[in-house]
Amino acid sequence: MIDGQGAAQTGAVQADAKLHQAEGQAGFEPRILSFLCNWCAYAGADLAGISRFQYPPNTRVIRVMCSGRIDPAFVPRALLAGFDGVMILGCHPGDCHYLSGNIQAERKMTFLKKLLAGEGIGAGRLILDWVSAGEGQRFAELVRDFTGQIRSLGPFRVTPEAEGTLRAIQTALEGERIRWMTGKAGELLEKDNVYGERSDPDRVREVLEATVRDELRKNRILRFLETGPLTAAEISGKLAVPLKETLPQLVALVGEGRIGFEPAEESHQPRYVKSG
Amino acid sequence: MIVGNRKEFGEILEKLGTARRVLVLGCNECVTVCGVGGEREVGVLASELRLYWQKEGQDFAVKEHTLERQCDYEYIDAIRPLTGEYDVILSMACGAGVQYVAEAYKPRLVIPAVNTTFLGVTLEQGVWSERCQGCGSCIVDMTGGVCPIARCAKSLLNGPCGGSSGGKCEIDRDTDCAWQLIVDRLTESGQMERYEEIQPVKDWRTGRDGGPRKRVREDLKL
Amino acid sequence: MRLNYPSNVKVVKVPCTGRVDMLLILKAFESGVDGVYVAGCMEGECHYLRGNLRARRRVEQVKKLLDEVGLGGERVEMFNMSASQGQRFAQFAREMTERIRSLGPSPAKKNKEVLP
Amino acid sequence: MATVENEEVKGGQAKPVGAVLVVGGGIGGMQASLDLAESGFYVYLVDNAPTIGGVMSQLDKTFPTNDCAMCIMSPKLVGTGSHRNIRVITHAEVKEVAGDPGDFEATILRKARYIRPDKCTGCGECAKHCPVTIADSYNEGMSRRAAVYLRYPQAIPKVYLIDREACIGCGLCERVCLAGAVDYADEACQEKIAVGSVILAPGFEVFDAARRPEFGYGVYPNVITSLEFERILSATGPHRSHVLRPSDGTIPERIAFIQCVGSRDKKCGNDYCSSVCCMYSVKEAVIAKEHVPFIKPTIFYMDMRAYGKGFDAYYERAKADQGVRFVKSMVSRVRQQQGTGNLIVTYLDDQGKAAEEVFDLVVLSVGMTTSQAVRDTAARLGVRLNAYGFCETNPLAPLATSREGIYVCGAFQSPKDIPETVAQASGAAAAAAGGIAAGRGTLATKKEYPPETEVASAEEPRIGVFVCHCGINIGSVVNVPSVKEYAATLPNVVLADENLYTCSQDTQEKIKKAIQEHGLNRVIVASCSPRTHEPMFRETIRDAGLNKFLFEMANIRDQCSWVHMRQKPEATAKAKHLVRMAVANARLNRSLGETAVPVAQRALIIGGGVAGMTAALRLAGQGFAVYLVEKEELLGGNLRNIHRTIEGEDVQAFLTDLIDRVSAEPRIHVLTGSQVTEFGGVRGNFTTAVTTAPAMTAQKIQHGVTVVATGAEEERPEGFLYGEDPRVCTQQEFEGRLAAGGEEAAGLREVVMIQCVGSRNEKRPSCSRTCCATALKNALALKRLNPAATIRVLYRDVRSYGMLEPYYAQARREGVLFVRYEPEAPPVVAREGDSLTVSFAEPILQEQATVKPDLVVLSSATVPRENRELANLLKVPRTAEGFFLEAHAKLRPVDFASDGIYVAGSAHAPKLITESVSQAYAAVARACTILSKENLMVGGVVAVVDGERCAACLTCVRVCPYDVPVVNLRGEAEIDIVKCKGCGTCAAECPARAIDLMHYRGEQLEAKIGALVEG
Repeated sequence: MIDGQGAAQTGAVQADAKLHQAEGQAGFEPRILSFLCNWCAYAGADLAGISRFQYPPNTRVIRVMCSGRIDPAFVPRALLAGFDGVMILGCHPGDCHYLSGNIQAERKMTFLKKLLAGEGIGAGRLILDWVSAGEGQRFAELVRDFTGQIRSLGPFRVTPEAEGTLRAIQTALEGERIRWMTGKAGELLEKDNVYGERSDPDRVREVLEATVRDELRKNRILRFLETGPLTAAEISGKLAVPLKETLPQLVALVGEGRIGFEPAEESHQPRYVKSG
Repeated sequence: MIVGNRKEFGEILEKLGTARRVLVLGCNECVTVCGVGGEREVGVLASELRLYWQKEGQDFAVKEHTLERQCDYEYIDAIRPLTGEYDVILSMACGAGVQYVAEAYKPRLVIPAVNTTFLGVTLEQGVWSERCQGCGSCIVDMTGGVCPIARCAKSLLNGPCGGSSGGKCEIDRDTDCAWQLIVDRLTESGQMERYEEIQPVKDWRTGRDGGPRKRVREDLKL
Repeated sequence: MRLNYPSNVKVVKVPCTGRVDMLLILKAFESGVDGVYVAGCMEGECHYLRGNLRARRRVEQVKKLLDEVGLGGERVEMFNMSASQGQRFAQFAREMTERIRSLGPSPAKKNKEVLP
Repeated sequence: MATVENEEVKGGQAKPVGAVLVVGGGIGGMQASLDLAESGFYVYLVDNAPTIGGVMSQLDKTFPTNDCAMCIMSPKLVGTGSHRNIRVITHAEVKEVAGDPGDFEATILRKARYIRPDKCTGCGECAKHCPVTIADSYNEGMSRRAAVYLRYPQAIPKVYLIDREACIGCGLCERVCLAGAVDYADEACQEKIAVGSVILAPGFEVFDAARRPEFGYGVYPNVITSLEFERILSATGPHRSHVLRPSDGTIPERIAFIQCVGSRDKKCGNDYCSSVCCMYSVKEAVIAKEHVPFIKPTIFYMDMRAYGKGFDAYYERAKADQGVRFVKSMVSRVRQQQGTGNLIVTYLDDQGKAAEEVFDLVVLSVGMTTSQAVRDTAARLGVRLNAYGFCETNPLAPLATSREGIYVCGAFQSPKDIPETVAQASGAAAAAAGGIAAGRGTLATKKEYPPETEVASAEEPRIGVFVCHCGINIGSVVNVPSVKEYAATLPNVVLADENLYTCSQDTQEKIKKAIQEHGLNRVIVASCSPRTHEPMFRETIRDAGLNKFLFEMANIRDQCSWVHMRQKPEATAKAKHLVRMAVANARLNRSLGETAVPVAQRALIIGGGVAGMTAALRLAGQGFAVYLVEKEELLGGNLRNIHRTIEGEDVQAFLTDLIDRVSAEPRIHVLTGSQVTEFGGVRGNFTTAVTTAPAMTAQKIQHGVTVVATGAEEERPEGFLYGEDPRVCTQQEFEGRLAAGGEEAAGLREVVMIQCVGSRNEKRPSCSRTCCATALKNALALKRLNPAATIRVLYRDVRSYGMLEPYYAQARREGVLFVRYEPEAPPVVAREGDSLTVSFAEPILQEQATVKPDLVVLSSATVPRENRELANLLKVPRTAEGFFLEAHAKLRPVDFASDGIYVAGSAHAPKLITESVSQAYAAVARACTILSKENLMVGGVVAVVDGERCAACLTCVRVCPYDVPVVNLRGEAEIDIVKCKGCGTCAAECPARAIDLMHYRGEQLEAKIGALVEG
């Protein structure tokens, strides 16, 4: 659910990115999507231009009013659309035009990076950094470095597995519960909770991570089961998560009525199927 | 009571031919009790007909009605206004009822939907068994209360035939040999001497062999 | 449990499947439904002792009648389930819907009683 | 002599408070509450848990009938939750009970729930959104739930709560709750309530299996407790009844059950037997095998204690037909196999050698214990506990605690199964009511209604339809406004409206107003399930003067929006169909009258033994006249043959006192030497003819209830030289001889007792239940009189259940020898010259042994007294062994299927005195639900006969499961509306279609079906 502007713009650059997919490894030119905040990073990029600082042509820019606007779900969407990396640049901490948008962005992206790393996509394809309106030079350097980094990582191949994982991440991030938590976590860490007490920050982080991880794994399991019934061991293998962490997800999905068991009389290894 | 069987649906359809305005007529006496021609069975048959003709895409009119009795003229006469609207009357009564309705509504076609089978009793819910053939001269006092005419396949009057074995009839292994029953009952009641008495040759004139029967009771006549 | 099952299943509540009359099932077909199933307590667990057993016999009889008139006895079925078996209910609903779908619409829908 | 019966409040003071506090809302607490509320008392039911239902709500099936636990319990849940004279206070504890019997003041602490019960609709949106997940205790930690939760889907009250420990305070639940039920400012609050009596029914918790480290619970994932396995088997369990083991989610083939974990265990301090584990293990093994035929269950046990009614048959079936393997051996330890997660079980085989066997799953049959919280409550209330933490009671007054006015029932009294808990709960209700009988009806209220508006069936229907959004539960799937508009177009609908929550209080007012303003004479609510909400809406329209049968519901949530979430247009179309069906039906709904039938407020009790006399005294104590009919010349029954209880109470003194009190009670009419010769009528109004010897004078008695307490007796044994040699006697005879004096005992050098004589065989498959205890009692008595005597007890299983187990341990300590025999090789009693010999297989030496005892004592079976004729007169059923058969083995242990007739004592099955007393009280409580009413309301959903059309074919007479229809003198079937339960089977089969079921008339059902396919 990318709304309004963001959606239209990612859509527009998508076609461009698709083209290069055909190019293959040989003459690999990374395709990078950048989100720049209006007040600092975008101004910094303009300054790089005014100052004629040179940087590689691999990035396409979408201007947003604040880095806080970046929905974590944009990132898997961009990767699915064919980009090799995503760069988010905002104001330096303390300089945010909207007070704390950049801090919120940092929290969200740290969390997202953890997620991408944990699910086998890798955190290296996403960067969040700060560029002030006066740092044209720094902007050019960041683009250069990140392009190099992506070049060394190689093209991002949307294999069926990667696609499954990214779609699962995207679905998870778009769920109301997680959107609320990703949005609310910062407030919970800084302010009193609904009971007028301060929540334990570790616990809040833990809940947030567990919520997203569970949601994500459940979505991935549902995707696996679209192609046919699987045993718990097979699902665990596909998830690359130990069986004892996989089983609770299966229990939850069975409880929600989203998966069930394949009717079989004699098998010791029950196979799970998606519910109709 | 009189016990019957519903005819096969196919046979009923065949008998109906091209008739599509049908009055299904039940009887609230014996055939209701033996679950073959009461209001419920009328409903079932009518429903079957409707479903069939609906399926065949044909036009039809099926009316359900159940009389108190189809063997009394007054009851039959009460539906005279109804009958005019239908091509046939499909009677679910016993043979007597079917005929009496046919007599009353000459020349309208009256079709039986039931095969009348026997005079019998309810053994248990849903199970009936023959007990009487209406021979016109009853001797069950001599035979331990078991009628050898109705219950012996051969209607033997003086003991079993050679086919009785293990208390069962040679015609059908599930049927008790009537004479076994008779002997058992006479033994139980200490009346075995009756078994020794030879029954004379049966005078079948009181039964069907004497032609159609009629009974008149002068004192009751108007 | 919010289990999903097809929306073409509509329920008529009765105190006990023992109340389900053969005529009711036939009437349902007359009014144009494509299939009927009777869902009762597990055998031996009837709240009214044995209503579900009676209902099963009647369903068997209706199957015969439907075969006779050419609608097919498979259009009617008896299922047993307990109050905690929501999953089973949904499963039967799906199974029955699938069965009826493969049988196609009831042929008895073609016509209504029209003669005056 | 123990007369611990303290029900009667000493006279002369002000009226006692007509309310009772019941602590614990499990099956026992619910039963006690319902019985009390139905007999004119107000009940406060306090439960620690956020919902009532107790442990039974977690069970899958129940033995020995394999009934679904939730199915049979949910009517009680709903009944308790909706009873106007029961106030359910959940998530609360009793802090203090001050004052005296008849006039207590209890302090209740209600913990914060953070969800307002008056606003929560139970829709579950909060839990769906809550980001927190934690282990779900309902599934014994095998699944996870949100921090805001409902303990189980059928919970009563259906009100969510926030687990404050788990909640992080993010506020999402408040945001998604459209009912505005979330209240983070909620606080714990104390409340003081006035009650006359208190019943403690707090139940048990299972033994912590980690205290037996040798079994590896908590260390090896595939070692689980029986309650966890119960959840695995359940349809609402973690795997939706698929049997999967925890380590890898595969289906275990070899399952071992280890018995007596935390029971019969001195090391843990639990010397008692938990009474239920043998049976639930057999049940779990059988059910697991039903689920997965290749499962091979093995039960490792010490003694198979299948002592209850029908239990042995269940056990034998499991053994012989259902492939459950039984190994008599205690397991010494469990280890995990490297790599596979399988478990190696070490035990002693039948040769006495250590054996090892590999299993895929091990289930520990954990026993019952009292939780710390309950111990604390008992301490606060000043109620003494016994050495094992169960409530201290006297065997002759098992329902009274150490504090006057406070009663006990269920597993807190001692470990017990469901039917015994239910019986004891009813018993506790009778005890609690006994002391405050004068307060009956002072606090319990009857609702007053405005007069009903006449709605003639010919009157044009004016229907109001209220379509509910149920927050977003319906509205987010079904297009509610379009359903409403559609409803308005249907015939006879004069008003269609929509509500956010139709069940809210203000909407009820709105509906009432609409009835007046629009002259509605039918009301339809299209919302959730009539199973939960119909009673409330019926109440609403009744308040507005409409007959409750003029209400109709369309279930567009549970059976539409919730199950077609992904097919919104189809769901909307279906909702319209459902509303159309409801309208078609409502047009034909008629006002149905309920008739008041006066109750003869007197009881007839048949049998003057301990059960009959106890029941008579308790009923009289509650102010009802009682006719006590005894066949013999003397009261007392089998109690006359018993001298001491195993605990040492003087039974004869108890009996004398009982007889004295019965004779002195003016409300009890004792008819000895009398028999019932005719019986007729229905609950509330029976007429019985009693004939009294020697003159054989006959009298007719009008009474409202009947209690059958005809008892049982020791069977005269066959074989074993009984009756041929004076040195062979029965246990009861031996008891008599011991009681007569010690001289004989002093001379007894060696005694052999033979158990199961005439029980557990083909002729009588049941266990006689009490003989093991009697043998232990007599063996211990003999040891007291003559410590040198050698006593051998030849047994099959020692069934010293519950608190009898310590006596078994004591007997072994005192040197009583227990030798097990197999039914295939029973002991042989013979004469060799002058001496008596007993030869038997000696299992340890593995050879035939012969002893020459001075006395052989036979533990002969307990058989019912002659009762066939009585059963025929009363038209009540008996088991194959001649004991009376109750209405339901689990939940109606003292009721017969025919209302108003109850069974108590050994007439039901063999029983100890203490159990007969409990059951007699139970019968009293059940009887009072009828006797306390001046009138019974009958009618409503019942079958009616159109005599004109009736062919008197007898079909209805034969198919009615309750034998209600009769063909009357006019030759027409007649159905007594007092007896009819409204199943409709007769209506569906009447060949003349002369019978119809009111409110579900053929015409109505046909109209519904017709509406289904129109348009």
